Amino acid sequence: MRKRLTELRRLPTLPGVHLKDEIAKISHRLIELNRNRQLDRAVWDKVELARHPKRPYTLDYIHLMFPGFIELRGDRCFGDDPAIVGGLAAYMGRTIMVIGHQKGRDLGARTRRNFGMPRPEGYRKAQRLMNLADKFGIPVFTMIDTPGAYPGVAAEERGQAGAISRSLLCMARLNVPTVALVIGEGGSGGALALALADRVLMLENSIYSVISPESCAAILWKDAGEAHLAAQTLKLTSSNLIELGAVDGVLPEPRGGAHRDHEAAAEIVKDALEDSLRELEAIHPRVRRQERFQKFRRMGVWKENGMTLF
Amino acid sequence: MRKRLTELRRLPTLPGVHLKDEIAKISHRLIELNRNRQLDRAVWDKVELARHPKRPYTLDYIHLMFPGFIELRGDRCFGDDPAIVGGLAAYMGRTIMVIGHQKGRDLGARTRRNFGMPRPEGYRKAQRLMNLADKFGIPVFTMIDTPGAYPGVAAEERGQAGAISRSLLCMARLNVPTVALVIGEGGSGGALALALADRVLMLENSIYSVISPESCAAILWKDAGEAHLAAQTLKLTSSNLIELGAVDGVLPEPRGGAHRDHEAAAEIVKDALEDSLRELEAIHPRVRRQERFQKFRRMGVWKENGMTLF
Amino acid sequence: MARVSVDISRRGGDSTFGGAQSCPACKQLLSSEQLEANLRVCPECGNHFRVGARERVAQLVDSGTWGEIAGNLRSADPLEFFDLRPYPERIEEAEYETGLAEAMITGTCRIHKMDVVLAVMDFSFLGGSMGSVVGEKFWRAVETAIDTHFPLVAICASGGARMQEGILSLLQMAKTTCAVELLGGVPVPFVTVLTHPTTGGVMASFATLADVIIAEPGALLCFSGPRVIEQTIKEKLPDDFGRAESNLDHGQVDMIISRLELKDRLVQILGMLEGGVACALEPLWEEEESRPGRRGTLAQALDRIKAFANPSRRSS
Amino acid sequence: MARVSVDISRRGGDSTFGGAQSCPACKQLLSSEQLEANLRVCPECGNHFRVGARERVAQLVDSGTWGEIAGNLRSADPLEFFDLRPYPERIEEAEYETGLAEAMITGTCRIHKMDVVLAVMDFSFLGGSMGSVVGEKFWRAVETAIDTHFPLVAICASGGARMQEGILSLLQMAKTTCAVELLGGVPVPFVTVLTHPTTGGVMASFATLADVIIAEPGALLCFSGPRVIEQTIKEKLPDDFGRAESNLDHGQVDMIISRLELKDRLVQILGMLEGGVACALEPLWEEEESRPGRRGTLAQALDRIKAFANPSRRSS
Ligand SMILES: [Zn+2]
Ligand SMILES: [Zn+2]
Repeated sequence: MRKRLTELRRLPTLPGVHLKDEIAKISHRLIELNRNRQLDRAVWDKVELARHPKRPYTLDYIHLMFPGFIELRGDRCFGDDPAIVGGLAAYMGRTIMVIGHQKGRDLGARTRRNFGMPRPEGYRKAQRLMNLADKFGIPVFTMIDTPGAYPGVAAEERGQAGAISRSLLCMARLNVPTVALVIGEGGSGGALALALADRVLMLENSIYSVISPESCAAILWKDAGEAHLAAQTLKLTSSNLIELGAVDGVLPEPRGGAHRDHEAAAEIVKDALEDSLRELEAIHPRVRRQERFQKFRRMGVWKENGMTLF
Repeated sequence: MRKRLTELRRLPTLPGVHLKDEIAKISHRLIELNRNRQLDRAVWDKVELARHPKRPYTLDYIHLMFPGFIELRGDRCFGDDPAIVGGLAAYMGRTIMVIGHQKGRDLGARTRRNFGMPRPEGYRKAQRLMNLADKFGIPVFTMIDTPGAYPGVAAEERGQAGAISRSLLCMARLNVPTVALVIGEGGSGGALALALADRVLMLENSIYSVISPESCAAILWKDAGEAHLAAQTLKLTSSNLIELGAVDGVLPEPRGGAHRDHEAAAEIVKDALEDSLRELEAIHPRVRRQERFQKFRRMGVWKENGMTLF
Repeated sequence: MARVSVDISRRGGDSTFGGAQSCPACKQLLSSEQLEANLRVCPECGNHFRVGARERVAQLVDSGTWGEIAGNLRSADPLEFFDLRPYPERIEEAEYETGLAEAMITGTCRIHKMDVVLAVMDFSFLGGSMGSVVGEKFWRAVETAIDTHFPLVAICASGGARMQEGILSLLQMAKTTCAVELLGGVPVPFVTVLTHPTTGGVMASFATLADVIIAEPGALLCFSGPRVIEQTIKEKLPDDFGRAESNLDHGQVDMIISRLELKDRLVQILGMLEGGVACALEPLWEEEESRPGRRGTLAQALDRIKAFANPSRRSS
Repeated sequence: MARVSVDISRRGGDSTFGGAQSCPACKQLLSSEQLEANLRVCPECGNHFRVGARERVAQLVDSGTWGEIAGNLRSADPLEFFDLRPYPERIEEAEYETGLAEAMITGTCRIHKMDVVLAVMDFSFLGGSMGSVVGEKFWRAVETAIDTHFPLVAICASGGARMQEGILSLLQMAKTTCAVELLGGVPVPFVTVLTHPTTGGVMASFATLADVIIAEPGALLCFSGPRVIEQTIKEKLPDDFGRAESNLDHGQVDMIISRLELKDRLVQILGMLEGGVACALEPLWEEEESRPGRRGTLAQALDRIKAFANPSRRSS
């Protein structure tokens, strides 16, 4: 049937022949056949867990993981973006630079923090803090939890694209060890901007995707209602992503999800961070940079001379 | 008489004794005695020459000195400030990065370029271009011609102070040779931001000052009308400044001033730039940086253990 | 991210079909030959129509000097992505319709006799979306530039990341950024030309990381497309939102250059940056550590700089 | 530049006289002893009065640990500056009234047992204006920090450059900036505390070049003072113009810290930055080039970090 559809599509459009309805009908049947409702639900559960309003946020982890935290604010250009928080944290007897998206817990905080959707100032603050960390040999730990960079006119005018690309470049450039952890929603370039790290980890029930399932469904299925199917198709769960080689590790969550036990979740993250840093600090900075480049170089799957390469 | 004044001032203020008038009277006589009307006029002529509306501006020199110029714009954050122009110039068979204040010739250009008073974007553009030059080993040549950084609320909010300080830091940091030339009005921190260079030169009829004579008179003499006297007192002419060791060289201008013959002025600047760069490029970058630091370290005059040190 | 749906109809529509068409800006009727001869710039009003990647190469490159890099790369289907249609079918169709193997072609070439590594994107191939192949092709172009010390020019046109490759398409932003960082370490000059439209993941990675960023007139250049923003703020955006001219005013690009001048200007800019590199590689002091460079190119670079026929000059 | 005329009367007026005074913010009548005991912060409303340099040192420094640096520097009169009064007379008067030799005092000290190089400005000495002596004292403080690897803290309060030294005062901005660059090359942590008011040349040089920038509540922090701007735009500025809180919103400072917490916080921040330095100086790999550092301070730094008694925690 899939072949039939392809053939139909290839037919030259003749006057009077209306294939569109036919194509739509077959497409629809294919979607139905393709759908795995059980998997659908399982994946959507993860999406909802990743967005769960009681899930621990960046500041919760900071609060639980570090005996001391000094927030540093501002991009020194235009503003301070509360959608990204960062600062120096006391960690295992030393200092670490922690930076992460912050969604805000109650309505006031959510509004103030723009639901964790950063503007260019947020990414510029992140760059400033990362460069400060680099100067003093302080490792960088980022937490990712955003629906995406804020789509607004003023944010665009102040260079949202360049703020993200330079955040990526800044992370590529760092000499200190870097660990990124997706703690909730890893949405699009706005998430990736903080995730070009030596180790990229995900919490079990977090998601990480090139586009939100809703937008993907609206664009590709022309139907935002197909978000469940899009979520399944996008392969955005932690188990999908580790399989694709897109992340370096997945951290288990407390039974039922991180929102059920913030302390236990923070303990898991703390242990993982310790392990990652111990590994990374044993490597010479120059080698570590090279390995970082090589890791991201390997991202992607393509065919070359007929062979599929990973 | 000066002593008498000092003594009067030292007297404790007694009820019923009104010394203020007395002090003011003596002060006034002292000012009159101190005033050298001939010098006054000579200095003020320089101030007017430095601000002469037909004086060549940065873009005029660029036009006349370089067979090719590619303007580069924008700070990649907020805007492009036309009060500072910059770009790659073809120069003596190689490339040079030229950056300068631009006042604008006619009324439209003056308004657009804010009379050569930069906002933070201008200084951030300058930093971007200097870093680009540093990356490619391109020498930096700056031309200074501004009444000062723009005093506006929005400019302050976007970090005018930090934009200037980071422009200074950027120039301190460069590995490439740097030459700065005051071509007209070198006004305050807004001028200095582009003048932390290996060689700081002045055109004969340019001025370079910590504050405009008008503002200085208003603050210290409580009378903006004393601008002529303030100008003389501030020692802001090229001959004053070379004597004070504040600049490395003074370039003669065509007879009557640079505005009488733009071509001849440009020729003089070109030769001076060539000489400076030839000298500077013979020095190892690390040594050049150290010499730059040492030069600015020596700026200032103070007394130590009773001896006056320069 | 993947903004394949960016509305491009206003700017010129599909320009690859034969026959006459009317300029969407000035309504002038233009023949295909006329348009092609004028580099797909409307002779009446200067409106820039879209250009396919092959045609762009023909416009820019000295004849007979194009040597394709990584032309044998093809998209795989790592996610077995199926929406209304399977991803491989979309690829096949795009190949069929554009005659291209992917949304970017890369190669070495000469532009006005100057050696350059060139990467050109094509919006008509799945909206110029960046998937694994685009990322890998860009990486190999960078590798070639590092090996040869030829400067790198990327002509961008993209709706964003290729959703059908899921997270792997997002990660091409990280991959191309790492490539730019490696290139900058040499350093080799890197210039991008942002054409209509360049949005999403390409705009938020290598497109905005160049030493010099050039925009074509009227090009839509943004991260989030107008539709996404309109849905967010529930308002119609002004026509000039995100256009090249607005980007210039907001400090995001270095200059806007008409396509009719692009070839000459590109060589001037590259020559200028090269002039710096070349001179910096001929130190007057003794080197302490050996430095990979290419001595002897100074004269070549200087010749280029001297050869400026039409120096750009602006008066106040 | 020289913004000696900045209006400071609103913020607290002269706080060095004895006797009672009323808080300009809440009108509460406060005795001098009361104020001093509370670090010159109004116990009623938290208004921060100005503090002289010596008193600030007493507030911050562990008793008996202050060792002044360059205390024998005095201003010369290179321009033979004479306005309504000769510059040397103004200096003499300032010395007489403040008991200070200049607008900045510098020294080594311990703060909560942590070795620190401290530079403190005093607004009551010719408006905290920066002339040759302030610049040279700052330079020597940096030199000491580089030699000892003690972190540098500068408490700023300044109306700008010292006009009476003409261009030489302007050039102190360049000089102090060069010092900061040298310090950053080591690197040694550098923290500034911006107090009311910090404007002009100090604000546009070392004050805003620190690794961490702290502001005191309500402090006026700007380049151009309100009067200058009012004259330009011919409008009265809002009361919060240029205040610490506005600077925080606009991304120009890292944090606002009450003077009552300053000592504790300073040590936390310096400890954090030191922790990075100390750890980075204990490499797990073999060093290729020798690096000037101070091994063995790791344990010391770690102790400090562990010793955080009152970690700063914020919730959502
Ligand atoms: Zn037209
Ligand atoms: Zn009070």
